[in-house]
Amino acid sequence: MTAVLEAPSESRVSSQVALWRLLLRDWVATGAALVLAFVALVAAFGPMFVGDEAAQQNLLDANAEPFRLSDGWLNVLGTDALGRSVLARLIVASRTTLSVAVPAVLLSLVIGSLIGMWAGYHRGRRETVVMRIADIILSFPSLLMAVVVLYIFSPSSANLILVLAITRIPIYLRTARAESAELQSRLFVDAARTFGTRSSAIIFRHVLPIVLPTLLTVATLDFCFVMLSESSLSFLGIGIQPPSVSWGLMVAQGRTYLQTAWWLSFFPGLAIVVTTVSATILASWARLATDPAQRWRLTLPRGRRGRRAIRRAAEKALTPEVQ
Amino acid sequence: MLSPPSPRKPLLIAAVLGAALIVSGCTVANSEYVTGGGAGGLRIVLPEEPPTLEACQSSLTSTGVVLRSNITEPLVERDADTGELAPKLATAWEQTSDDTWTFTLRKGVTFTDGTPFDADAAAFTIDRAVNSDLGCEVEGYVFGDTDLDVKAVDATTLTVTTPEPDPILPLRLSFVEMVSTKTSTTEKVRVPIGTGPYEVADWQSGQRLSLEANPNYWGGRPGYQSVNYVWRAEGSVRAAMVTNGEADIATSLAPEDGAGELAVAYRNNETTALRIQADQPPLDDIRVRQAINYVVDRNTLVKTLFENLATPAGELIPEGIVGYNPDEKVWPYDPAKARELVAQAKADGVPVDTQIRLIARTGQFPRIAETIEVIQSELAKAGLNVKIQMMDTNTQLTYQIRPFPEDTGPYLLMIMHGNQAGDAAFTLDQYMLREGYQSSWGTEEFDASIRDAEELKGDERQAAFEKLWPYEQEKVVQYAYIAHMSAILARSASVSYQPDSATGDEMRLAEMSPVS
Amino acid sequence: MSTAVMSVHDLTVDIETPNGRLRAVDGVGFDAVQGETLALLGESGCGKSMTAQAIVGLLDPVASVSSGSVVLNGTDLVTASRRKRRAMAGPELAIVFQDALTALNPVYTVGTQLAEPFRIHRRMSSRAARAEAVELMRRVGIPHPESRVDAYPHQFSGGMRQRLLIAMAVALNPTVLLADEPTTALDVTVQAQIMALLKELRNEREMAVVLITHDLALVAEEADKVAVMYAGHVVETGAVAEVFSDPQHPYTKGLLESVPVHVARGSDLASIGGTPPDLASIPSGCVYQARCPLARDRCVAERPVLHQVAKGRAAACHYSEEVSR
Amino acid sequence: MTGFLRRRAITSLLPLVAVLLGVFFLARLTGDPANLYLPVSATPEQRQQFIEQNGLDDSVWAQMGDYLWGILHLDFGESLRTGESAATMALRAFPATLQLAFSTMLIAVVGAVIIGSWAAYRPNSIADRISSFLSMTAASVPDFWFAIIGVWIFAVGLGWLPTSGVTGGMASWVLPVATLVIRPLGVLTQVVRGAMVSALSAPYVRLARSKGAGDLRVVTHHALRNAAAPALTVAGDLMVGLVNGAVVVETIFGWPGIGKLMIDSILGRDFAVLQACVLLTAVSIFVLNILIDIGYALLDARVREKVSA
Repeated sequence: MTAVLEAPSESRVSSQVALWRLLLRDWVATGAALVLAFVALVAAFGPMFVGDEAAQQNLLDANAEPFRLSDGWLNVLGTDALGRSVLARLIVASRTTLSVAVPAVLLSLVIGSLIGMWAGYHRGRRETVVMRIADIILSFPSLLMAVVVLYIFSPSSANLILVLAITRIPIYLRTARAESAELQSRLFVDAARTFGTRSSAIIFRHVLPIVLPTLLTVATLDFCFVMLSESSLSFLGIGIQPPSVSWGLMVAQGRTYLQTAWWLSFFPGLAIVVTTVSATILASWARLATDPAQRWRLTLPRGRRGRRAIRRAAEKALTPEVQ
Repeated sequence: MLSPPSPRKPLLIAAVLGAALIVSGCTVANSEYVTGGGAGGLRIVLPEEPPTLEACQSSLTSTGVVLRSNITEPLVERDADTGELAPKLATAWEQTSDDTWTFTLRKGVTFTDGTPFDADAAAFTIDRAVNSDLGCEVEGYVFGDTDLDVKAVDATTLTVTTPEPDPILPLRLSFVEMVSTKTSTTEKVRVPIGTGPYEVADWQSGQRLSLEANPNYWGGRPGYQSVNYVWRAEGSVRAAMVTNGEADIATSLAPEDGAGELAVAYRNNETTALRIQADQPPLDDIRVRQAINYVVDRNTLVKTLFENLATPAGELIPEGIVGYNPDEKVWPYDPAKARELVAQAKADGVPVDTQIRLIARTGQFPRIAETIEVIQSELAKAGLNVKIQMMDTNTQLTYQIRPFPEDTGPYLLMIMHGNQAGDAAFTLDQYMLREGYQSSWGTEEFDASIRDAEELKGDERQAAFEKLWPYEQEKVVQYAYIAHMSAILARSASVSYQPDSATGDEMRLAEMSPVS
Repeated sequence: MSTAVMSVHDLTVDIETPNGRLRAVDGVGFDAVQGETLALLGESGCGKSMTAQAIVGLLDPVASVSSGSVVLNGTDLVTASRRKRRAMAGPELAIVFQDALTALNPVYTVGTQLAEPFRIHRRMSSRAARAEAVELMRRVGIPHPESRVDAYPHQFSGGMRQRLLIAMAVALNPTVLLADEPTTALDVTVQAQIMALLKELRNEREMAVVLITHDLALVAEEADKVAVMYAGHVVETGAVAEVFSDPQHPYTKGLLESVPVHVARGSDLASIGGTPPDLASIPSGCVYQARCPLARDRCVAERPVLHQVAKGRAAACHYSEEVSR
Repeated sequence: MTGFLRRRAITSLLPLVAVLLGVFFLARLTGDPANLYLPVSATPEQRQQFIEQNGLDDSVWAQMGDYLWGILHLDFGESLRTGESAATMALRAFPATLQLAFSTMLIAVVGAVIIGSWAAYRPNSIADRISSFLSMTAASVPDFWFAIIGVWIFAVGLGWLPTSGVTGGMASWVLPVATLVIRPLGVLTQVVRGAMVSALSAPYVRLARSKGAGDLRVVTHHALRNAAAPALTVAGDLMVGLVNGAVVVETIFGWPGIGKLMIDSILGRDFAVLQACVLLTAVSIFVLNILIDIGYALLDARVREKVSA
């Protein structure tokens, strides 16, 4: 009955166009996408323009207040305890932050979900083993792991990513396992199985598309968790080593100044929050937009008044045609 | 120096957030919440809970600050301001032979468990702390592997004999806190029995420690009947507790913690410095070490990051320690000279491009991270390849104390040295001798002059020590001294107390009293 | 005897899509008569289920009734308040859904779910409602209802689940019962049992049944009247026997010719050429023009309205006389 | 069910041992603690003596043997730092953590169910957008901001609450719990909302409506229980995090919980205490996981059958 909503005749190109149009209709999601694009651009090109400024210390102009243009536009967000421009540091930090947080989240997402889906699909002993391993990682003090890495290896981005990824794997593993265990008993999986499809193919073709939206939602929320964990590791010395800088490190270092120079940790914190919230908004939008059964929600005019207005307009437009 | 938080913004936010709490029916908090102490009680908030109050561990800062001169007392006590020794449980002492000191003990003192304090108790305590297998902190800290021969001649006379003549034995013994003979000799105890003005009344591990005034104290009643210690790791919370009236004294604050007008800054004995691992190229070239000294802008650091609470340093001990050189020469800031020196070394084939690690301990002192970043930036400008590495305490200590890890490559280590003992010998043995536990390098001549100076007494000793500092700066250059540091505590207006340089190790409750 | 208990008039349903608004149901009208079964017949996508959903007020939020009325016992369901509708859902109007497995709540026992109508509308105690549930289960032919009342939906077979859905729908003796493809997922023997049960209950409780289906055979056996739907429009109505023996709309005729029983042995089985139009591209004239063998200029220019072609019969075709020939 | 519990307990035992051994070995990889516990001027002899006294010179296998032997006799060793029994220290800190964790989860779950269901009831509506936005923000704001700013406003600025501590009755719970609840509340609200959106569009909800069930009944009776499983999974993960200790809150508010104790013992290389803490939290996490499995079974008969099969 609702076949029309699934628009089976639409070609791939036009469905992409429709997706864009759908996005543009939703101003909140559009805004989120713009923010993310902006962050990505800043991370990619920003350091080229302000790289030197971010390292330029000026102890005599330390902790200058934000929102004053008298010291030039670079200091518009104030300066830090060493008189460096907070704005320039935010820009430089965006690259470090993304280059640690994104790989860490992706790594844990990919490993966790693959193992989780595999375990959930096969159930039985494999599932038990995998779940118990997740239990082990979860009940293991992640800080100890960090200290071990710090002690045996040297703190580097790669090690940082590794530590962060390992501690987050169980989250995806458990989520993926739960959903895939539920799915493996469904009819369409049975059907695929009776055709003799290999289990890996079933997992990728039938289980993954259904589990992925949930996993992506978890991942976007985890994004901020990872950014903040990275900052807490810097207290131990395993985090980003200065003079490199990340948002997490800025938040961590600025924390002691919350009362006297709030801008030191407020702006990087805001950057983390805004980025995460944008990612989450876009993820939940994408989740609706790519799910044929839920997509219609996005087309729903908001509020009763809006709906009535649209209906009236539509009636006017349609009336002559019908009669 | 300490800008108080602007009161407007929080109030505005509070007005919004507050509504929720009014609904939940919260009542107005008062100071009783935290300490539970009634009127007349003194409330002190420390950065961490004392791990133990075992008397022979009193050289641990977090133990000593509660224990020393409050619960237990030593034979002699060092005056932090003058450096002179003052009588405590011993009324007099003299060197009766080259290797023996004789102490006359105070009469009529009893421990809080009723046992009398006499020469037997003193001998028991010293044997327990120094000669036993307990592995006491004090033993390692002040006596090394020296065993003492202790004898109770009569009830009030004690002789202590050392294998080698020791001109500063009484000073060393000022670290040994006297405990009752009923104390276990086979294991450490958590709560000691002492002779001090206070005794432990209640220790709720993790929450609070309460002391009550010792009713039979030999030295008169202290200003407060009871004292409550609590601990909070966050400096701003400690400061807030005092400004909020939940505590009377808060220690170990940073300038930005927000204690406002209640903040009291005081000189402690700590001096910060970079130790240069001078056996590793390119740091084995003296020009590189000199260059490092030239680029540390001590004056600006002190003026800005340390908020004028420190003074630029040219030696490892501050004023007030025997051996301090009052004509302290501080390296000038001269980046051009530094670049030139590095360039010269490079021209002579010194591998100045080798990566040098700049190692620091997280939380070693307020604004350590900022300080390290400033220094790294300056060193890089001088043409050195310097990488910062922050470490946790245990890891950093492996780099600080011999035996050093192997194959480390060159590194600069941020150290902070506090000479609690009051005599430069403690510093020199550790930090200056070629094989000193915390020294990376030195010269034979320097070792010899240190050994010679340590044999001397009185003014000769002082004069000999004084000469060592300029010599180190000129000929050895193992260190880039940075600053003599200060500490901040918050003190409520109702308490009268003046901290001194020893307060961080030994906070004497008897010196505190209510403002009348 | 032939009292219309529910009249649907000019019912129009629109859907919001990313590409604009579509008309899924356009001016549909029919009467449900007490004790009779009316079949809404059509291919999938023709708007018959959406019509049912519009009547019971369970349209997806993207769809909305933009005009028309559904009058049941004197109340227009389209304009009635939510509260009023809720009060009528169950005692006056009930629906049997097609997919019994997903329609039953997996986490509750069937007893709890069967008892729900009694709890909501008659405010019965849980014990009394449970007794009613057992009674209902017995009535719809579930063996050992006392022991099975605490079982969960997944513990029943497909046919049993459908019986449970029917039991739930007839619990409060509704005036009108909508059955939306009630037998689609079932095998033939079970299908027959379910339809027999429905008929029995209809006669016993004197309900008007609206049977929504794409199955011509089912309509022929079970229904008294039929309304044939195509692309959101009713194209032909009338008594089943008459419509099937003498279709007045080319679509009805095409449908009948595609079913083996209606074709003389030996002749080719016909099928309707083309596919139903996309809702987004319904032509302005006759909705069936693209597939109609009789289509001519007038069909492109002018949309035929449903008009009486014989007593009790109507068709929406300009050339209905030609069809029967 | 008992069969399930027995099997579950057996399969859980092995990971428990794995965690213990893992912690045991990894902890010893972080360097011996002699430097921390001996004065900097300690001689090599004293160092050696310390190492021997604490059994750190034995092979790791011998140390592990001692440790396991000790566990069998309920002897978990002594703290290097305080000289107290490690078990005593861990057991003393754990109730404080549990109290905090339970109160936090209770508030988070109740709040998330109410807000999440309300938002899911009209997906994409203004109310949904606002609550989603707030919960996402809540889930991504650094917790120590809340803590420090909370102290600053409510304790210092307004004087309504104590800055910190545990002995101040209910008032001293407000800031720690508020700080802790923010993230779980945000995350759970999102999860509940998502699950409720799909549950509310499920056919059984339609059936319920066709029976004349009102909005409240549809949400509370029909949708919520179906949406509970994913929420339970996430709530479980969040609870695991809380049981492992809320380090920020414990540090800032001086809450004597297990998180701070664990960090202190890691930094202090106080192996015995670390092992005791990990044993305690690992056991409770396994118990928690079993409770969650039982929760699934209670929610859904289909799971129940698989469990008892």
